[in-house]
Amino acid sequence: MQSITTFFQTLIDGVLIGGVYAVISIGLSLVFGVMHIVNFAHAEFLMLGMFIAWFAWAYAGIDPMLGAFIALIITFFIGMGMQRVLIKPIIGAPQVAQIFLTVGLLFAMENGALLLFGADFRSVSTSYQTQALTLFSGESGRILVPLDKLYAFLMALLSGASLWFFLNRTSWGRAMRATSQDPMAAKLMGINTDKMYMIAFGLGVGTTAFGGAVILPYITASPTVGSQFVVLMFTAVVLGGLGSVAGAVVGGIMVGLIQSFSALILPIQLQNLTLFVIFILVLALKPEGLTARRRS
Amino acid sequence: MTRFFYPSLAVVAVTVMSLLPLTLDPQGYEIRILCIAMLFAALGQAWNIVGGLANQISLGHAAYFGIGAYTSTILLRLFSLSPWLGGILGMVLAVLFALLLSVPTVRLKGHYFALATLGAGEAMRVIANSWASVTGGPVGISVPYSRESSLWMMQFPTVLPNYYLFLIALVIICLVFWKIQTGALGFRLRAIKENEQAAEVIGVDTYRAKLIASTVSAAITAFMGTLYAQFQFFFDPDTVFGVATISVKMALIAILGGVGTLLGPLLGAAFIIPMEEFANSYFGASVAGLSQFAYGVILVVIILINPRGLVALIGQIKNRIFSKGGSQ
Amino acid sequence: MKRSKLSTSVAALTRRSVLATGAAALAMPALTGRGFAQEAVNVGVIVPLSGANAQFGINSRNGIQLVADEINANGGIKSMGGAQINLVIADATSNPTQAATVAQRMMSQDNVVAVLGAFASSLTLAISEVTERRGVPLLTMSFSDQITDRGFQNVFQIVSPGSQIGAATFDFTRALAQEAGQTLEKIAIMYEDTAYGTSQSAGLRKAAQDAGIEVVMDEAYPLGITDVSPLINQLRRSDAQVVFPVSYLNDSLLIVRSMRQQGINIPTIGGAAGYIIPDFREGLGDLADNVLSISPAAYDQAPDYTERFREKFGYFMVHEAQEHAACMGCLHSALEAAGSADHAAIREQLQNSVFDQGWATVMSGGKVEFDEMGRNIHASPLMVQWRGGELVTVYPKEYATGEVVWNS
Amino acid sequence: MTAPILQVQNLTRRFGGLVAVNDVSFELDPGEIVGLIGPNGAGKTTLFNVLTGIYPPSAGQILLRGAPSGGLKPHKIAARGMTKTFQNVALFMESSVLDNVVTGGLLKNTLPEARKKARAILERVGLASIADKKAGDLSFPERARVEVARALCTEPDILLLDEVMAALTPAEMEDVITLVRSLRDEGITFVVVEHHMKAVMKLCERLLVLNFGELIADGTPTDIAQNDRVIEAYLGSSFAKKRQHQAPEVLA
Repeated sequence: MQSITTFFQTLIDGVLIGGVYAVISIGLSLVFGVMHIVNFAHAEFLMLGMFIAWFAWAYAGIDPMLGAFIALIITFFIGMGMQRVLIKPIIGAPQVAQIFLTVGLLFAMENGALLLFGADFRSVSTSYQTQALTLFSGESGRILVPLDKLYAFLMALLSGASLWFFLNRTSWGRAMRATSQDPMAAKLMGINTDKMYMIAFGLGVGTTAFGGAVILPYITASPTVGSQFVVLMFTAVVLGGLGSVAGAVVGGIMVGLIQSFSALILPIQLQNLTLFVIFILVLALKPEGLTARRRS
Repeated sequence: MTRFFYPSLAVVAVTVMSLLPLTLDPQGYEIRILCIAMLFAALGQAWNIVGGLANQISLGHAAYFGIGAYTSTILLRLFSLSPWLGGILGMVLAVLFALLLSVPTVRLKGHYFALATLGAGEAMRVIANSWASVTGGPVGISVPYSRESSLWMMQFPTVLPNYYLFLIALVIICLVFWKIQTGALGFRLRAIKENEQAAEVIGVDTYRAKLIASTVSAAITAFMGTLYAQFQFFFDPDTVFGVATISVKMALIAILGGVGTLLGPLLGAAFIIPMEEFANSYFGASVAGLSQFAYGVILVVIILINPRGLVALIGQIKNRIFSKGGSQ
Repeated sequence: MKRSKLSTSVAALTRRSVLATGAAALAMPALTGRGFAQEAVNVGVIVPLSGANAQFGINSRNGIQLVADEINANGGIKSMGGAQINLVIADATSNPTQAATVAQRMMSQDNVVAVLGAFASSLTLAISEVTERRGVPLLTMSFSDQITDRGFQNVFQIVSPGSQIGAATFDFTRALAQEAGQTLEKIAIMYEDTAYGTSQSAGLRKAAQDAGIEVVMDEAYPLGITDVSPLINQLRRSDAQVVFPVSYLNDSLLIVRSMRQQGINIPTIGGAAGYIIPDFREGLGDLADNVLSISPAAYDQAPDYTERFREKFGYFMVHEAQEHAACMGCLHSALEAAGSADHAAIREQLQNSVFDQGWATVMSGGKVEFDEMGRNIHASPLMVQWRGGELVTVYPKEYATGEVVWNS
Repeated sequence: MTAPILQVQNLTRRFGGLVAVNDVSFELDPGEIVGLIGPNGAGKTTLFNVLTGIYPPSAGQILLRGAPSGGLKPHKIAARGMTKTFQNVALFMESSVLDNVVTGGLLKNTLPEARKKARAILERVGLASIADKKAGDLSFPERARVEVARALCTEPDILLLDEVMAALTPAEMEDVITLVRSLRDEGITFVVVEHHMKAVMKLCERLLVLNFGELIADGTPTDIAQNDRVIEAYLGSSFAKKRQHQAPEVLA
C-alpha cells in the first residue's frame, strides 16, 4: 500500500541480503556439482568462518571484511583434509550413507564448536555497523542502504566473481569441471580427480566460510548459528539447480527477494513457510532448478 | 533348524521383554529408557518401510509423528476424546498428508526426495507454530493430568502400562514390516529401490507401491506420535515436528542398524538410545556439548566402517570368525 | 573500543575456565555421590548445557553452584546434622523428551530431594510432568503461565508468569512516558515466535488493548531470522512512539542496530532475555545505553549477594543466575525447616513458608512466598535501563535505584 | 488373417531438437519374430522405450491389440502384455536371480504362484542352478538370460529383446534361438534388436530397418539384404556413428 519508496527499499534489502545468501550457497552447490554429495554439514563452515573472523577481530583488530580471507584460507585446508578423511570414502556409497555421514558431521561440528569456543555469543563492533547511505529522501519516505550489508554484498560479489573466474578461466577450474561431468573420462585425460575433489571441497567450504565472515558485522557468531542458514542455503541451491554455481547466485538473490517481498503481504512469521512451499514445488516441477537450460 | 531359529528367537525376545519390567521400578529411569528405545525402534521400523525397502530417504517423517501427537491431544483437551480414537483419527490425517505430499514428491529420487520431505516436515513445524489457536503455538501443549488410571483414556499412575503399549506396538509394527518385506509389496519396493525403470517395465506400478508404503509408514508413525504424547504429556512443535529430534533420528536408527532389514531398527535403537543416555549422564554435566559431539563422531565412524550399518557389521564379524574357524 | 574488546575476551576466558574447573569439581561428587548418600543431600539441577540456550544454562548453573558452595562452607544443612548439598547437574539439552528422561534418572538413581531448572519453559514443562507424578518438588524460574496453570502441586515458580511480565512491560512503560510528559497512543510489538516470545507479547498486547492504546505494529517473526530489515521497515512506516521487541540476543542486536541505522530513536523496551545480558552491551557498545528492558529480577536489588557472583565469575549476576540462586535459597530454608530429605515434608515447607532469609531475599520485596498455584506472590517484574555497562532498576519507584532517561 | 497384435502409426519421438524416432509405422502379427536392425544410434532402443511406455510418444499412435497404448505408463503396458529387456541390463542387482524373476511374475500372479512360475521359467531357460545367486554376482551372458526370464515371467504377448545375444558364444546363441522359437510356438510375438547379423538372419522371418530414426525398410531377410537404402545406411554407418554420437539412448 505504501509508495514506490517502499518497493525500492524492499528491492534493495532483498538484493543485499540475497547476495550474501548467494555466496554462502555457492560452496554447497559446488560440492554437490563435483562430488554429487549433499553436504548437510555445510552451514557449519559458515559458523567456522564467523568464529575465525571474530578471533581475528578480537585479538588482532582485523576487520571482518579482511578476516574473511583468513577464514577462507584456513577452512580451505580444513575442508581439504576433511574431504580426504571423511568424504572420499563415501563417494559412490549408498545415498543413505552419504546423507547420514554429513548429518553426523553436523552434530560433531556444532558441538565441537561448543567445546572449543564455548556457548557465548560473539559479535564485533565496527564503525559502519550503524551507518546507512540515504539514496533518497522525500515526502514518500526514505530509501536507505545499510553500510554493513552493502559491504557484505560487495564482498560476496567479489568472491562469486573470483570463483567464476577460477572455474572458467583457469586450467584447474576446467579440470574440475571435467571431473564433475565425467570423472572416468577426466581420469583418462590425466586429471588427478582425487586432488580435484579435495580442492573442490576445500573451495566449497572456504567460500561459505568467507560468506560467514562478511556477515559477522550483523549476525552474532555462536555454535548454533549454522542452523539459521541451512534452510536458506538449501532453498537457494535448489532454486538455482543443485550443482550449478551460477544457479546458486541467482537462487540466493531470489531467496533474498522472496523473503523481503513476502513480508509486504504475509506475516513475517510465515516467511519460511513461503520458502518451503516454493522449495518443494521447485523440486517437484523443475528439479534441475529454475535457471537450468536444457542440456543437449 | 533355521526355519524355526528366528521365530523362536523372536518368541524368546518378546518373552524377555514382557517379563523384564517386572524386575524394575515401575516409575523409574530404566523403564523410561526402555520405553523410549521401543518408541524409536518402532519409528525406525516405520521409516524402514519407505526408506529401507524402497530407498525413499524421507527426512520429513516428523510431520506424521507431530500430526499424530497433536491430533489426539487436541481432541482430548477439547472433547475429552479417548486417545485411542484420537490416535486413529491422527492416522487418518497422516495418511491424507502422505497422499498430499506424494503429489509433488512421488517421482523424486535420492537427494531430491530427501530435501523435499525435509522441507515438508519443516513446513508442518512452522504451521504448528503459527496456528496457535488450535495447536497452542510455540508454547506447547499438555495432556491434562488425570490422577485416575484408565486404559480407555491412556492415563496410568506408573509407566508400566505405557511400557506394554510400546511393546505391543513395536511387535505389531515389526510384524507389519515383516509381512511387507516378505510379501509381494516387498518385492515391488525392492525392485523400485534397485531399478525403478526396470520395475515399471516388468509391470510394477511403482507409484502405487510407493504410495501404499508411505501411507502405511505415515499411519504407524502417527500412532506412535499419540503413544508418545500420552507418555510424555507435554510437547511443543519443535519437539514433535523436529528435524533432529524425530525425522533424522528415526532414519538414523534404521540406517545405523541396517537399512531395509527387520533387525536393523531394533539394533539401531538398542544401540543409540542407551548410548545417548550414557553420553548425557557421564559427559552432559561436565563438559557442555561433549555428549552431542560424541554422538556425531560415533555416527560418522560407524558409517565409515560399514555404510550398511550394524547388521552388516555384525555379519562381517561373524563371517570373519567363522572363516577363521573353518580354516583351522 | 579497545577496553571492551579486552573485557570480552577476559569474560569469555573466565567463563570457559570456570567451565573446566567446574567440570573437574563436578566429576568427583558425580562419581562418588552414592557413597555420600548418607550425609549429603542430592539436589537435581537440569539446565541446557548444549544447544542454543547453553549460555543461559551455564549462567544458571553458576548461580546455583555459588549458593550451594556457600551453604556447604557454612556447615551445610544444620537441621540435618550439617549435611552437605550435593548438586547433581545434568544437561537438559534442548529436547523436552531428554529433559524429562534426565529428571527421571535423577529421581531414580540419585534420589534427589528436589529439582531446579530448566531455564526454557518447554523443558520445565516436560520435567514437571515427571516430577509431579513422583511428588518431587520442582523450583523454576521459567515463566510460562502454563507451568503453574495445570494445578500441579509440586511446582514452584519464583518469577511472575509471562502474561504478568508482558503486562508489566506495557504498564511500566506507560507510567514512565507519562512522567516524562508523553502520552502513549501508538506502540509497536515485534516478537520471536517461540514459547517465550508469544506468551510475553500476549500479556503486553492485552495490557495495551485494555488501556485502549493502538498497537500499530504487531509482528511475530521466525526464530533465527537472518534479516530484520522487513521488520524495521515496517516499524519505520508505523509511526509508533515506542517499540517492544521480545527476542534473544542475536535478534536484539540486529533490531537495535538496524533501528539506529535507519535513524529510528524511539524508546526501545526489550522483553528481558537478550536485552539484559552482558553480551548485549558488548555487542552494541554505547548504543546499548538507555535501552530499557523488563526483567523478572535485577542484581542491583541485592548487591550484597549478587556482587559475590561478579567476584567469582567476572560478570554481573544475570537474572537467570539470580533467580536460580533464589530457588536454591528457598530450597535451603525449606530443607532446614523440614529437617529431612522427605519430598512431602519439603513440599509442605515450600508451600507454607515465607522465605526472607539468605539468597531468597534477592527477589523483589526481599522475600518469596508461594500461593496455592505455586506462584511467588511477591514477585514483581522490574524495569531496568542500560547505563554504561550496568543495568539500573528505574521502575517501579519502590525498587528503583536510578532515574529513568526517557528520549521520546 | 488374424488381426495385428501391434499397430504403430506415424510414431515420432523428439528430444529437444533431436528426432530419435521419426514417423515410424508398422504392424506385427501374432506369433511373428521380427528383427529390428539399423546402425548404432538409429533409434532402436528409443523405439523400444516408446513402445513400452518409458517415454511417451511426441506424435503418432500405438495400438496394442487394437487399443491405444501410447503414453500409458510402462506397468500398464506390461499388464496389457508388452514388455522388454534392457540392452545394458537392468536387473535388481542386490536380489537373487529367483527374486528378480518372481518380481516379474507378480504382475499377474499372487506371490506363491509367482514363485512356482519363476522356478519353472528358470528351469526352462537353464538358470535353475543359479537361482539363489545374487544377480550382481553373475557374468554378463547370465545376466542377459535373467533379463529374458524376468520379462517372460510377466507372461507377455509381445516381448521386445534388446541385444540379449551380445557376448554369447555361438553355442549359447543357438540355445537362445531355440528358446525364442519354442516360445513363439506358444504364442509370444518377438521383436529382436541384435547386432549379430547371422543370428538375426537365422532367427527372424521379417526385418525392420531403422536409420536416423526413420523406418527405411520392412521385409523378409532376403529382401532386406538386397535393399539399396539399407546397404547405403550400413556402408555409411561408420560415418553416421560419428555424426550421431549424441543419440538419445546415450543421453537417456
